[in-house]
Order: sequence, then C-alpha cells, then structure tokens
Amino acid sequence: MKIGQDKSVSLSAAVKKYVFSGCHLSIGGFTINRNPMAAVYEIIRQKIDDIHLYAHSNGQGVDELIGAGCVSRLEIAYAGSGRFAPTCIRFKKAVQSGAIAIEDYSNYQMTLRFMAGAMGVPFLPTRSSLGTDIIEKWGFSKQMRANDSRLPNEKLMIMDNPFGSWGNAPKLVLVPAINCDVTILHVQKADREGTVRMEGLTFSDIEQAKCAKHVIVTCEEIVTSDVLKANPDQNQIPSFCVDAVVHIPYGAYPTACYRYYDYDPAYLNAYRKNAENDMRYSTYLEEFIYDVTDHQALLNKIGTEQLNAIAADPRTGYAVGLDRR
Amino acid sequence: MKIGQDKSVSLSAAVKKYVFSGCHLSIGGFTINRNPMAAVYEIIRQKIDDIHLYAHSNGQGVDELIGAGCVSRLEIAYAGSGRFAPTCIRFKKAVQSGAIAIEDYSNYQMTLRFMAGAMGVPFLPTRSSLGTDIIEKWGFSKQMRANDSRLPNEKLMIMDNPFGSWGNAPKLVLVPAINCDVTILHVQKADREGTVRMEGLTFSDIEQAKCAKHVIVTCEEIVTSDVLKANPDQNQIPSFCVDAVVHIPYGAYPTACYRYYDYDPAYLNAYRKNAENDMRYSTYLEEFIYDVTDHQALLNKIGTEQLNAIAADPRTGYAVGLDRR
Amino acid sequence: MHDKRDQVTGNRGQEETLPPVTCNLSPHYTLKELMTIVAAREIKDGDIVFCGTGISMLAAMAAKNINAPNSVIFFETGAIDSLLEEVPLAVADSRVMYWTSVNGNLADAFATMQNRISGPHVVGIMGAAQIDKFGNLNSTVVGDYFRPRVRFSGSGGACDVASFVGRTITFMQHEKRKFVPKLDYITSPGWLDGPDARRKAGLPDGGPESVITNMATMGFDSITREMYLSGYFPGFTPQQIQDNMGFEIDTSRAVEVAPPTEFELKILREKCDPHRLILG
Amino acid sequence: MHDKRDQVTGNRGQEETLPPVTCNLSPHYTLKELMTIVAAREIKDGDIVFCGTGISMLAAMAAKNINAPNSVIFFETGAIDSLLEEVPLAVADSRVMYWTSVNGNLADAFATMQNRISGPHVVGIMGAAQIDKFGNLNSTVVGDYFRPRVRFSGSGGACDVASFVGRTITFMQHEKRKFVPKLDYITSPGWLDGPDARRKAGLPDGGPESVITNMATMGFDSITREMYLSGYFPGFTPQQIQDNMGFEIDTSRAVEVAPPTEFELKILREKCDPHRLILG
Repeated sequence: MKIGQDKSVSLSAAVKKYVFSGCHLSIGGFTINRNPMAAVYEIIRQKIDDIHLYAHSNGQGVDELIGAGCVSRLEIAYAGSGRFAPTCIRFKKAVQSGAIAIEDYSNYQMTLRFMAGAMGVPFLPTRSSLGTDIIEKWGFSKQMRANDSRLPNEKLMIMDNPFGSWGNAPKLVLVPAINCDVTILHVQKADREGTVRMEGLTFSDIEQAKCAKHVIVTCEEIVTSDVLKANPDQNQIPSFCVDAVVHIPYGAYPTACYRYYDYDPAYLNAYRKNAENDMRYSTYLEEFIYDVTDHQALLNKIGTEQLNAIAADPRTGYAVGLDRR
Repeated sequence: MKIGQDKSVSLSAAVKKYVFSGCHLSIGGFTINRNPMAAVYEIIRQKIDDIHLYAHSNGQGVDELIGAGCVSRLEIAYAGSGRFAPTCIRFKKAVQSGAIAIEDYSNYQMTLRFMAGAMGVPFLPTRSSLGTDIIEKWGFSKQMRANDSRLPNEKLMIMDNPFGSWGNAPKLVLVPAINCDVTILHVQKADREGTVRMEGLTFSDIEQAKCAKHVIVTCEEIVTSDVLKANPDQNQIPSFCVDAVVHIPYGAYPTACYRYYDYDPAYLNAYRKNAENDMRYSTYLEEFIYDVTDHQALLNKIGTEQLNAIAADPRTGYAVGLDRR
Repeated sequence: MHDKRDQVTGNRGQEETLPPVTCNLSPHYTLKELMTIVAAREIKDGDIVFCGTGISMLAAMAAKNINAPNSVIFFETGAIDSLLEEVPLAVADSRVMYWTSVNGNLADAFATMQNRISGPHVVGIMGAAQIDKFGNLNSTVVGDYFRPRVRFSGSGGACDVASFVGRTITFMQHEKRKFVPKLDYITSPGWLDGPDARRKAGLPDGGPESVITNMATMGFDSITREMYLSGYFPGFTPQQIQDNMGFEIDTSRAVEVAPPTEFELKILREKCDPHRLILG
Repeated sequence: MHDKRDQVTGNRGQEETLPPVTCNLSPHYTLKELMTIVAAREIKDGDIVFCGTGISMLAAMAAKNINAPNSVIFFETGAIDSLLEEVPLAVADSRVMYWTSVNGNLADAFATMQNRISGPHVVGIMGAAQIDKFGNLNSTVVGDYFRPRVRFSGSGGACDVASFVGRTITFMQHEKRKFVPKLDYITSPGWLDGPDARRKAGLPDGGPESVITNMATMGFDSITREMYLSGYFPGFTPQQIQDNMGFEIDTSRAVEVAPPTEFELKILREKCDPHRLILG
C-alpha cells in the first residue's frame, strides 16, 4: 500500500515485482473485453508458472495463460470468448487432460467472493446453486484444502437462515472470500498515483482490485489527477488500492477496450485455429509472444492497418461495421 | 413494479398512493444533503402517522417527521444535522420522553441492512460492533419482535466464522435485511420512466431504493431518456426499480442538492430554535407546513432572495461564500 | 450464461446454422424465425428479460417490438436496455454498453435477479449442453466431472439465473444426446427432482417454464414438474419429436404451434434484425 | 462519526470556543492550534485518514501539509481526497464532494476500513460524549438506554471505525463527567475491558492510540491497555489534568508537550485555515 506517490513503472518491472511462481492471481475483464492482455503476455514471456488463477467469466486472458503453461489451478465461473470460442480451447484441453485443477462456481458466486475479500469479511451469502453439482462436486478436495493454508477449508457451505423466516430464504450458500496476492486490470484512464477511471461496464474489476494484496493497473492513457478530479463521480478505484500503474496503449488487445478499440476478430479467429492444434499453438507462442520483446512489438507485428480497422467510433465506442466474421 | 411507462405524478398523489399509516418507510440522503424534504413535508401535511422509519445518518428529514408526530419507531445510526444540530432536537426530545421507540445500529450496519434487502439475502456479515452495547442493548425487545412479523426476530446475531481461520475473522455480526414498504429519494435528474442520475456522493440511496417494495423519486429535473442514455455510466438506478417520479425543484430544500443549491443556514438555524421549544415548534408546523399548500408555496414564502443566496456555483456545486453562521 | 450457441447448435465458433432436420417447412419463414417468435410470445409486458447473445437476445428484441413493449432487456454484465445497433458477440461486447439506461456491473445484475421484488419479474433465457425431464441444465462437462470427456465453459451466470428468477425459457438443439435421463453435471437448477424439490433445497419460487427447440415447445406439468410436449412445429409430428429425445414425455397435450403471423415476421425481419445477422 | 463538536465542546450548534480553563497559555498560539498540531503529529506518512468535520479535518489537513505529505483524507460518506476550499459543516456537505479523487458511497467507505489490506493503514479521528480508561466511547446516551437523561446522535460511523481500523485518535473535552469509570453505553469499542479483550470479542487488531484534550495527551499502555498521561500541555500540571478526570491514570510517564513550532503554526494558519473558520 503506497499513497500519493508516482507509481508508474514499466510492465516488465511491475510483473517481475508482483507476479511470482505459485502466486494467487486474479485478472479483470470479461470474455473479450478489457482483459489485461499485455500483462498476460508479459507473464508468459517471463515464464511465471504454477499460478493459482481467479476470474469470473474471463476468456482470452485465461486461455492464453493456461495455454502457455503458466496456470496450475483455476477458480472460475466461465471460460469462453463469446462467439470466437464459446468454450476456450486451451482451457478445454487442459481440463480434459487433467493438466490443471479447476474449481467451478457461478458468476455471481465469484463476484461475491471478490466482494467478500474487498469488504474484509470471510464469506458472503447467496441463494444461488442450491440443489446443484456446484455444491456437490469439489474440484479441490477437502484434503487438498486442509493441506493448503492459502485455500479455504470448504469450497462453500450451506447454512440454515439464522433469522428464521426473515427474508423468506430458508437456506443460504456461503461462499468464501478471495484474498489474492495480486490483481491485474486493464482500464481506460489512470493517474500516476493510481486513481482509476473505467468507462462502460466495470464487470467485477473494482471488487477484484480491492480484494488483492497488490494491484497492477495497465491503462490506455495516463492522465493528470486534475483531469480525473474534474469528474470524480466517474472514477472508481482510489489510488491507495493500487501499487503499479503501467501505460500500455492497446493493453487489452486483442480483446476490446470500450471507447478506444474493438476486439480483433482476425486475431481471435486465428488464435482459435492455432489453439486447436498443439503444434500450431507452440508456433503461435513463439511467434506472437516469446519472440516479441514487448506489447508494442506485438502491435508493430499486427500493423497499423489492422489496428485502424478496430479503432473505436467516437459515437458508439466500438468499431462500427468491423468485419467480425 | 412497472416498466417502460410514464411514472410522473404529483407529489401528493405519490405520497397518497405509497405512504400509509403504519408503513415501513426509508428516506435517502445524509444529514443535511439530499433529504427528500418536499416529500417529508407532504407526509406531514397528509398527517400520516405510526410510521416505522429507517435511515443511516439522516438529519433534517428524520427530525421533521418525528417532530410532526408521524413516526412511532425508528431504526437509525445517527440523527444529526451537522453543525446546525449535532443531535437532532425533536429526535432527542422524542427519545428522551419515550415518544418513539428506537433501535440503534452503526452506519455501516444500516448500509449493509439496506444492501441485504437489495441483494435479496436475509442478512450480511460484518465485524463492526463486537463487544459493544449495539449488540447488548435492544431497543425493540425480543417479545416485540416475536409479535410483529414485519420485524426480524433478532436485532442482530453473532456467529463463529464457519470457515474457521479463513479471512482471519473469528466472529461475525450478522445484520438482518431491511425490506421496507417504500423508499423516498431526492435526486438531481430522472426520466419519466424512473431512471435516476445522482450527482456527487450517492450515500446509500441506491441500496435503499432497491430494498423497497415501492420507490418514490423526487427530482430537480425531469430529462428525456436520451439525455440519460448519452452517459449511462453516470446513471445509477434503473427504471424498473421506481414506481413514481415527481418533478420538484428544490425538493431537498432546506437541505442541499449538490450542483443545484446549498443547504439554507437561515432556515436550519431558525428550525433549531423553533425545535427547542414545543410551543414554537407547533407554530412552526402550522406556518411552514400545514398552512402552505405545497412545496412551491413554501418556496414562495422563503422568497427568491434567499433561494438565490443558496444557488450552487457552477464550478464547485455549492454556494461559494454563503453566510453559514 | 453468455453465448451458448455452441451448446445449442453444436457448431462452435461459427454463425448459427439451421439444424440438420428434414421437415415440411413453410417457404414463408425459417425455423430460426419460428423459434425466435415462439420465445418472444412467452415474454410478457412488464417482464425484465435476462438474455445472452444470439437468438435469446433477438427473442427479447422481438417481444419488445411485438407483444411486450414495456419489457426491458438486460445482461448479466450490468448493461440495461442497450441500443443494439450491431449484434454483440458476447455479453461483454462493447456493443451492449452503448446507449443503455444504466451501465452497472455483475454485482448489480445478479442482485436484481436475487432481489425479492425484481427477481420474480425476471424471465431468463438460457441454453445448455444437456437437459433432463425436470429442466435441470448442464453446461459444465460431459462425462465424469474429474475426467471429463468434454469440458464446456461452465455456469457463467446460468446457475444464478436458474436459481433466482421467476421463469426461465431454455433454447435447446433437439437431439437425443442433449435430452438425457440423467445429467452428467447439474449446473443450473430446474425443478430438481420433482414437485417440492426446489422449496426443499431452499431455492426461491420460480423455475423452468418452457423449452424451445428446433422442432417443438415443451412445458412442465404444474403438479409433477415433468416436461411435456406443449407444441410441435408445423411439419413435425409428436412421434418424431419423442424419437429425438433420451426420455419419454407426455405428448397428449401437444398442439401445433401457430406459425408466425405476417406482422410478427415483418417486425422481426424489418425492425429486429434487418441485416439478418442472427437470423442468417 | 460526523461533527461531534457538541460532544467535544458542550457547545451545540455554535462555533467551537476555547475551553473554560485557566492556564499560562503562550500568547503565540491558541489551545485549539496546539490540539490540532498534536493530532497532526500522530498522522504518519502513508496513512489513510478517516475524519469528520471540524478540528479532526483540520488535523488531517495539517498533517498532509507538514509531516505526512503522502496521506489521504477520506470521509465515511465516500468522498476521497476532497479539495476543501470551504469548511464543510457535515461529512455530507456538498463541499466534501468537490474535486475529489473518487466520489463513492457509504458501502465503499466502510469496506475500505474493514478491508484486510487497507484497514490497518487507516487512522480514525473520533470524538465522543464519554470515554473510559480503556478508550471505549459513548456517543449514544447519558443515563439509562431505555430512559436516557440525554440522548445523543448515536454511533454514525464511529462504532465501525473503532471496530475496523488500525489506530484511532480521540478528541475529548477535558472534563470529569466525560472521563468516566463506566460508560453509560458502549457505542464504539476501544480496548474493551483490557489486554486481550478485542481479540476475544472477535475484533480486528488495532484500537485506540491516543486521546487529545484541551489539556493533555493520553496513550494506552501496551500491556494493560489502560490509559496513561503521555503529555501535558504547556501551562498545565499532571495534577490539574488528573483532577479533571473521573478515574485515576498513571501520570509517571508524562512529559510536557512540545509547543507548536513556527513552521507548524505557519502552515496551519496560512495553508490549512487561512480564514480561521475552524481555528476561530
């Protein structure tokens, strides 16, 4: 926790400092929007492995981290990239082959788990999933949980409503808080001290930031504090929650960043084809991640023509008429 | 619950329809800001009594409802109007004389209780108030609670953390949800269907709205839906949560409405003096509430000079240099 | 519950295609148009419609323009009442964020569904890989949970929606391997194992109302909570429909589904999807 | 915990006045200036400062300008890092909403204090009607709870702050009736009834650090958690201070409080409250 300081650093320095083998990591964004992709690629380049990963509905970021072998355990509600991969391909292969351990929750449960961490309570209650296998089947066994102090002893618990008939909810599912080592978000604007402004839907990014020991924010633009303070109703995360601010234009690419650029259908379609074949996926990793020095080098490889094609229309915030086949 | 309809009505009609003797009412705002005062005065004029009132830190609205004899029970964290009455005067008299029953919570607990109602769960957990008389002393007895199905059986409960050492919180206080009959808010902008935009701090108004069966929104301006949809990140309450939209300029007067007008120190100081004396308070009620037909008539009585003095400066959102002695 | 089109069509990552079924289809409308309109008819004026992308979103738009003008569409990502000038390819697509009434977040969206006042007014439109006779859904695995033959995306918001809201409508591809006697994994609760099971489990009132496939519509008996055939599409017979399911259902109450009216088709084609981005 | 000035000064609804105590006050500064500066010295660089209005806000501003440039001021209403061009008269005053870093809400503000990461970095500045030797506070009633002789505003956020944060500083009016052996009502937890009591009650680590009055500063013994006299203001004696309290405290560790430096006074007067709106 640092207050009032200039926290702007390079992406490689931020990842080196806060992301480590075996760390508990959560990444923001949803399916194909505002995934912190530049950071994901940097984690892959730094070959950080054995990550315990948390997300609610994350597609591209989760799939690339898994595909590159960075992840050993995953707690998630949904691994999909919309129409481009309704089930993420490398995720699917990894779960089917037993290469990663997975714990399934619902989207709201994951949101509540981040929120519980943000609120500083050990659990939050919900009525979701009563009667389902989300309650019955535990991806992480009781024994695995008992042996790992960084995991709650229970996936979740059912409890009778202690207030009797109050609220007309006889039973509650209690889901345990997530308190992860580091959360990485990609946002539209931040100042050097770490105050964050997201535009459009915020998903669960705010809760994810506030439940983590450390927060890396990558952003499209670094603006002055005065720019943010002129409209403080539109800012969401205070600077004292943030440890590192990284200026990375197109930092969510190939996923979208509302009002800046759209997702790149060409990249995502090519990714899907590559992901379906292990050999081709190795080549993809080499060519698009390991062999490029940083995110700018990836963007150079993609080229301005493609980046221009996904540029957001100022009226709507996305690329009107983009060829999305 | 009504969707997509024009819900704009007169204040007297809205109050007549949704506020009734014995109802469970919550009012938005905080101490001397955005109290729904026009609605409070209309409730007083309609002589609705036996109200069960909920607020977190509400000053002027709570005090006037109590002073006029509308309230029989109050659940609250703080009854004060800032420097103008650090403890609300009529509230103080009513509690000291036993004229109203009161249940004390903390601000966060009241917020969590509204939030639990909004989330549709019977309780939420917190670590606040362990070891204090907020837990030990119940303003509403067990018996009173047992005999009233509209009250939770327990003021609150202490529970051991069912997740053991997870979250490093051995004990939790569970506070019961509020699901009230009606919530009244005063906001800056709304459309006729009920979509709400608040400016500045939102306090717990959003949670208060979402935990209620019915919601009355009074607003400074009714704008078209298109005005609100042009910047949807700044809107907070969807139309389907709202039952009645009432256009009442200066609807928070004599409390403040950020970016529209400031609180009125002259009114609030005069109010305090009147509140300290039962006779003078009767005269106040007659002269400023019963004898005026509606909020506009009150404003006419106050006069444009005073209203101009509290007009918000466009840069800061409050009345710069206002005489606040 | 996002884009579940892979699970509906088995055609992952491609535009939806018409199902591979032969029938005497009227030349005047496509099966997908019929499915959309049949779903739209189930949406009532005043409903809050939770939907994913694709056909479920189109059904919601059709209802709003035809029979339920006072309904509101919302997404689990927190977008309410989006102006969908282009088809979103995921519920987090920036296209759902444009010209909404409120841009919120996941916590808001699910609280709206769990809320005691608003939840019962929500109708959820779902999809899944498998469904059983009580309308329980699987969108997690085929095969054993710990050694799955096929892993799917997982619940997303589907379990939450199915747990909380007043009514759900499920789109399914009409295939034997999808209508199964026993789910490999219960992701989203339907009527669980019968009449009083939801209440016993502690779930709110509400549950599956109907299933719409590329052949038929199914309801759930108000006493037994078992699936029955409520309607068969023109060109299909109840027997054909039963033959493509992995469990027996009551077909005695089935009537032929009314084809789209000229008005319904006109609105769907001209107002909801003029570029046939979803209709194909 | 809003404007507790009535409870600090006993002078409800008026500008704060200097306490009615005779002493050899230096002509170079006022008691209120000294109280403010003493509180400011306790704020560390990097602290998140929770404050109400009045003197607590001024102490936070002074610290930020003197000894803790990297501290941030926030209010329970959700305003963070407000530009206070004019003195707010309540924590919901529109003046706290102007030129902030984030305008949030109550849920955000209290979660920041209960949060395991940020909570321990928060220093809360409080006030109360009564305090006991363990730093527990009463801001609810004097007399019986059910038939109070004097009813106060109630907890507001005070109980939450005292429950959650790393350290609290309490401003008190130095009077016998306010420093009492037993509180009439425990609104906000201090060290409860001794060494391990907070832990036993289930509260987070943290608790009262100091009490600042118009005569002295008090700390809490790190073993017994009992209040002791840590400093006496120039012009007062330990005995005078003890005489104005309702319970005995250890005065053996007391040293004279250093008067404000020229630099501290200059910053306080010229940068923090040039119009003497709080300083009077």
